[in-house]
Amino acid sequence: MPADDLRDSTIRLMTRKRRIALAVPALILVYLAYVAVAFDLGGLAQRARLDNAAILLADAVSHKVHVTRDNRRETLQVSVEGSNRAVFSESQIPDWVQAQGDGARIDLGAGHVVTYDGPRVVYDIPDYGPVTLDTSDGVSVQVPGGTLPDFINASPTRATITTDQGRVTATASRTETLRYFWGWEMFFFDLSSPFSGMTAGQVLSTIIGGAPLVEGVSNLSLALSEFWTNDIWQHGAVAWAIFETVLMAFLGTFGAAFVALPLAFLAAQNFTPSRWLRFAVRRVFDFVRGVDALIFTIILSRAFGPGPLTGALAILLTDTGSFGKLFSEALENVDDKPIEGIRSTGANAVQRYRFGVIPQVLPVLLSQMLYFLESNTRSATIIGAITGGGIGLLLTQAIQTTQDWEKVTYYILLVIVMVIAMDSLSGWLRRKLIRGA
Amino acid sequence: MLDVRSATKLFGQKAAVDHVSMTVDGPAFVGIIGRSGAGKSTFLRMMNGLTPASGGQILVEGRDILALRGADMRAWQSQCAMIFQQFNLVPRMDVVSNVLHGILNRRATWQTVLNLWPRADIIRALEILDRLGIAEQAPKRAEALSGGQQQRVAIARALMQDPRIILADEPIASLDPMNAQIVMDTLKRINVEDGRMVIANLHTLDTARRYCDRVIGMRDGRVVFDGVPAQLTTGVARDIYGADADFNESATSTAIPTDTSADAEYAARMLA
Amino acid sequence: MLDVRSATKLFGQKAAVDHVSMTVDGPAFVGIIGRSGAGKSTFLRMMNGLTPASGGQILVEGRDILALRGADMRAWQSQCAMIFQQFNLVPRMDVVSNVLHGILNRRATWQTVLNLWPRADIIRALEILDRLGIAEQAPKRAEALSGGQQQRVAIARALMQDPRIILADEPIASLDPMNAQIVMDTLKRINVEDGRMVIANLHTLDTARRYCDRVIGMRDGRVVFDGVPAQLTTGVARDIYGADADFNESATSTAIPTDTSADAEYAARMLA
Amino acid sequence: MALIDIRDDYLAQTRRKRIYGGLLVVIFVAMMVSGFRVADARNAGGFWTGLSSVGDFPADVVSEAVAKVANLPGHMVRALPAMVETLNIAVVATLLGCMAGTALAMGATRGLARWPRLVPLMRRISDVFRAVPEIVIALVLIFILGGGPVPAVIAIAIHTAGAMGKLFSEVNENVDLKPLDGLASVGATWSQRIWLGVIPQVAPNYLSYALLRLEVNIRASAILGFVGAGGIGYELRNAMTFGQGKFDQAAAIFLMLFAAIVVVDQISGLARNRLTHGAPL
Amino acid sequence: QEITEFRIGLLGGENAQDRMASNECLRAYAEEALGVPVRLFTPADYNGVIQGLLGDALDMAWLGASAYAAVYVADEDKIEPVLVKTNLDGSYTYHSIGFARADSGITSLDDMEGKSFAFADPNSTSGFLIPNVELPAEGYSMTEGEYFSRIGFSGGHEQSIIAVVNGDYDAGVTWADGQGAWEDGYNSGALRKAADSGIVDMNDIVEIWKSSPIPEGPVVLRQALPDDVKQTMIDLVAGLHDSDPTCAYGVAAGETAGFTPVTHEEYQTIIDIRRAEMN
Ligand SMILES: Nc1ncnc2c1ncn2[C@@H]1O[C@H](COP(=O)(O)OP(=O)(O)OP(=O)(O)O)[C@@H](O)[C@H]1O
Ligand SMILES: Nc1ncnc2c1ncn2[C@@H]1O[C@H](COP(=O)(O)OP(=O)(O)OP(=O)(O)O)[C@@H](O)[C@H]1O
Ligand SMILES: [Mg+2]
Ligand SMILES: [Mg+2]
Repeated sequence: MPADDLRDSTIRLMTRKRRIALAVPALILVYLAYVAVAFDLGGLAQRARLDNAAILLADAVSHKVHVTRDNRRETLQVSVEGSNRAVFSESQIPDWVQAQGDGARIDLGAGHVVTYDGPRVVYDIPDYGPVTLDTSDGVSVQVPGGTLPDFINASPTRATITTDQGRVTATASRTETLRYFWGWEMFFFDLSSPFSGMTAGQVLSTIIGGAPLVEGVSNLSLALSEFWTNDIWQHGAVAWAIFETVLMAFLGTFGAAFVALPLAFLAAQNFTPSRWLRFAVRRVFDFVRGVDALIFTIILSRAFGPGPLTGALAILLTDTGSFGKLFSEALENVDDKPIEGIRSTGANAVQRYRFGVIPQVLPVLLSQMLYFLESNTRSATIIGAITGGGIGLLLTQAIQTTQDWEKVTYYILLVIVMVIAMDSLSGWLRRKLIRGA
Repeated sequence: MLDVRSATKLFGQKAAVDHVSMTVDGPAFVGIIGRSGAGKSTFLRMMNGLTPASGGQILVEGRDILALRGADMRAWQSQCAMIFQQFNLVPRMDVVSNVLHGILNRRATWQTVLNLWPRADIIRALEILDRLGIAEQAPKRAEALSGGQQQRVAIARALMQDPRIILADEPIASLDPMNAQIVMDTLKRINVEDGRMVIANLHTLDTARRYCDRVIGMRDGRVVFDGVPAQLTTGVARDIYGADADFNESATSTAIPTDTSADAEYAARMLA
Repeated sequence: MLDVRSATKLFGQKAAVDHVSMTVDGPAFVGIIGRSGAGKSTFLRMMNGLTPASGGQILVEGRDILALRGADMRAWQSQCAMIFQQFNLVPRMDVVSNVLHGILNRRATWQTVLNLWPRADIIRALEILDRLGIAEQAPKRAEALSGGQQQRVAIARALMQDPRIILADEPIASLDPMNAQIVMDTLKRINVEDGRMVIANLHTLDTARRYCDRVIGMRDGRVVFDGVPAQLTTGVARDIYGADADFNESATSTAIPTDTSADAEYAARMLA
Repeated sequence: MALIDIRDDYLAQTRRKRIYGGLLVVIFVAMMVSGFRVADARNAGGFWTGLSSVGDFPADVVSEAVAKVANLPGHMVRALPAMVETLNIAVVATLLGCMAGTALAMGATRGLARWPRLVPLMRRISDVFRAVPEIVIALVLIFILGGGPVPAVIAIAIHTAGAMGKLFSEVNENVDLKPLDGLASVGATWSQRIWLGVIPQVAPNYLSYALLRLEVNIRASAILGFVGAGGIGYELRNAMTFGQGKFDQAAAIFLMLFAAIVVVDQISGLARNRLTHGAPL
Repeated sequence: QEITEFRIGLLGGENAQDRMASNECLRAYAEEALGVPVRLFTPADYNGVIQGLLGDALDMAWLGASAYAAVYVADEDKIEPVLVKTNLDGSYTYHSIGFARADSGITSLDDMEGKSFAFADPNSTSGFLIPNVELPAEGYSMTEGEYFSRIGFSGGHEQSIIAVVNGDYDAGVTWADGQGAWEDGYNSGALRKAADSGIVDMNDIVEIWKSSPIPEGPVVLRQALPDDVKQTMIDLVAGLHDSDPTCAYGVAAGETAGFTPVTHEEYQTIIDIRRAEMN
């Protein structure tokens, strides 16, 4: 039997450990519970609009075509997503929309048919029967059973029928039918393009063997330029936006490195004997780091206006603080021996820094810069959303207007690809430069 | 040629080098011995100008080099090469560049900063490396070399300076016996063939006895012995090192034992 | 009790353990010897279930433990303790906790994860530590202990498992002779007093001779010797180790030399 | 090899290095200069004309704040709940993100993963989580969940999980596997092996990274406030955007936010120093 | 003096790409008329345009009345209002509209006691400045907790509509011309855009308040511009409706009868109100 006091002290130790082991998760749980109350999680569950999530998901992978009748002017228009810039011309109207007299017959598939007949709209729903909306005086609704089912939202001035196949909305001024389709519409070519409406195979064969669609321009370059200037997706503008974002990160990161390097010497103990100077420089670093690029963006947009330069300068200022701190730490860790070796040959100060210090710190600095390059690409996206530049602006505004979720999806994918690409690039450069330097 | 007059270095109250005086006429191989903290390194660093002196003079051909400042001091340093225990090379640069650093003082700053060395300089550096038997290593990075090779690069850098005096601060302290011998042989060859003065701090008596023309013993910053190796008896050594009767010379020896047959046998068995 | 039938482990094309068969009836102390790469560790790891087998059977009281999976395998592991050359303790945790890890399999996961050990378990762990003479170390972190002490903690963990079989993979290879002896004595005591089977990989012949009831020699994954220590002549050993006539047993010995006066003298001189 | 060959080789190598090095420098400088010029051209205001007025905005803010200095304490007190909310967002997001990051890291480290085949998948998940800017997740979630702190927490937590997943798995790669073998030999389950064998080894590093992340996340949560996710960023944006007339309020909020960042910076710096210099756990 | 380029700032309300696209024709016309490169900028919010004007980074913009006041308050000599958009009936006013969810049972501000209320942007005239003055005048205190339980900024007009429909806020304010039918979201304004795009079904929301008429924001030019440049741009924009109605529709973001001249005096009231808002 071990001595009693030894046993007791060990058991006490284990009890203490047990208490810690229980207390830490308990504390975390208590904190999380407090936050759940403070953030009103219960209320959130009620407020959450999962139907919005459904809209978002559906819209991200599909598009809708609007068939709109202006009830005052009595005109019919078929357009993608209701956009003025994607209106089907007479010859392009898809065959599920057929004009008949003062109206149209719209086939929504699966037996669902909507008929426009002057101010009257009839929606023939299989297994339910025809629903008639009359817009000649307010909006009146007639349904087979007499009682309104819950997929019809009606008031004296407006009615909406929502089914799995589409949606019909009628007011006194206009009637609109929506049909949903999978995929991103007109991603490659817009309606005004000569390639519009072709299948992938047709486009390919036109490019390879077809007669020139436009005199004097090869079909390939025509296809490329039509794609680039696509009115709906604006690939050219998006590419510029991505470029601007990367540019902000690039200029900001390396510009900051240039500014920070000399200042870092002033903050490093082994290069600056004056405590006060060091202290001052360090506090400056802390300050610019703490202010954050966001605030700088706002401050600088007064002087430089909106645009990528403002974003780049904001990143530059913040990172000067971060780099200053990191570089001065790297400088404080340099080995004095090579410096002394260089000094013993009669080298002057410039030469001592060049050969004694730079070769030692360069790999460290370079690797830090490249790390920042990647994370700044992400910051630049956010800054762009605030100063007005780059992919960040396009993305946030597309989200905030809550309409073009397919574009939002497109931009998000582009941002992810861009950040991952910058990450791989910086990783690759790090391996190349630092091994071979 | 070299005339040290009462050279002194104080660190605070403490005299690391305390009124050291000596004269060396020709290109001798001078060894300085003494226990740790005796002031050997400080004395060499004063001579090279790495540590400013507190007093005294060191006259080289009549000029007091302790009084030099700025560009003059750097010019002196370029004629007085220094070799360090830890080699003090630039580890990430290649061997030739490290050797070329010996003439930093004689080339324009902008030229050196951009690494634009004249072809003739590069060729001379390679010749020096060849003379020291490490020309093959020329394109490698210094950090990729073994300790002995690195020390030879450091010697090459010293030779590149074309110095009149070579100072060596425990040049073989971090080397194994094999490499230590190569490095000391090299230093001796330079001393004899080129007629350059070598002053080396040494931490083992037998090395001093074997290679030096003259040995100086230091203790607590003062010169306590100055003579030829033959005068360096065990009794004198005890005085220098402040050791008592237990003092056993072989404990400090780094010489390669002449009879290594036992080891070889063992190694062969292990490798079998 | 233990019946190994043609147990085999392939790594790629290479058979690390190659159709090994043997039977052990009672709680014997079995030593396995063989040179590096012979497959000793792999065999023990197969028995413990750390390395899945490629073929064959290992029957323990009629049950093929190589066929066990998941929870059954873990239940078997809890009855078959393993001791490692590098102790394999959790270095940042205290000794008692490390010993308690022996019964991880018998307590609920959430309980062990939250460190909620029943008082009775803690007392038993302390008793085991006391039996091995290291109760004082109980509250210390494992990493703060010497190698010999850590190995005894590992043995305590094994005893905590209350195993029928203890496997020990070169338990003394990283210990100095003094500690090696203590650890081997402990294992022997457990074998004799508690009647637990011990199978130990050993890398020195004299240890095997001194402690084992039975010695198994492995070479290239196969059993090339199986007998009592007395049968283990130098010739046999040469076969096992594949060594030629130069083979010198003492080169592998870790026994504590009886006459240590020469060393003591040397040490005294050094410390002076 | 004869000296002459070595010489030629070396000279050729030097030439090559000079050309490559020179080229690299020229390309880099050209990219910087042309990049700057493009950015300048695409900006509304020019760099050189704007340079002189860089101080205008801060001067406006400072002069108004100084003129109404008596208002500042009141503004600060009023913004205090928002400040607390921002801190809570950062702390909760760091907590949740680090937990998820730990799980990702355990699944993404070869030798530790429960399902070794999923290692590449786990890594890709970390990469994607890391790549999406918080603001994007937050805005999408605001659409679904409505404005407030929760979208911000989720957005920051997701990004943190990705970042920590990578950092933690780098820490895991250096873990000593011997204790794990030891635990496996007694029949421990995977979770017991990880919790008792890995976590004690990596905890100091994890904690140090988590503290560093907390600093970053406080800023991130302030930024998200700017786009409607609540907290101090929202207050700051409203005051700052209104401009002249509410600059005193903007200054007060900014000072408070800045002070909070500095304080957390200092505390976590101290804590990390203690961790890396091996205080016991 | 000469200008080397001309920069137009576009206010939010649509996503950046669409803003660029709808104003591209104006850019092309301006380039032709001025003979220098003309560029469009789309800052993320009102403040971006305000800062751009204050910092001389933008030469022209179409501001809200309150945003104009913000610039004027910061620097009286920076910009001048030149034109204003007129509605189809020739007026150039619009309204701030208070709205709530139909199923909430709220039909007027009297039902809003203890409920939450959303403004748009601090620089918005209809989304903040006017209701913030008129509601207290009608007896509904704008101090948080007195009448409304919570008062906040959603960030913009779209966000306000979404926030109310989502239930983040019980009611909000946004802008509309007040002409045409409620079920269409009026003829123009944020409600119309939201209804057209399907964000909201007008049956699901009700109007609970309408402000007195608010003057439409001015098209402003930088004062320091050369007179001939100013005149060219004024002529161009004023004549846009006649020369290219489609372009005018895009630039004006809806049906319009064109742009007519306006002077600073029209906005004096708004400026006074804004001054009163300052701490
Ligand atoms: N920079 C310094 N500041 C203060 N004291 C110093 C400094 N450099 C050396 N000293 C002191 O001066 C004395 C002489 O040191 P020095 O390095 O010259 O001795 P040494 O003979 O070279 O010894 P070692 O064999 O250890 O290199 C020592 O007491 C040392 O502590
Ligand atoms: N995980 C593995 N993957 C591939 N080969 C392995 C693995 N583990 C062991 N081996 C190989 O199997 C053979 C037997 O190894 P084992 O470790 O069992 O030998 P050992 O007798 O224990 O040797 P030692 O004395 O060095 O520990 C060796 O050739 C080894 O290289
Ligand atoms: Mg020394
Ligand atoms: Mg082994």
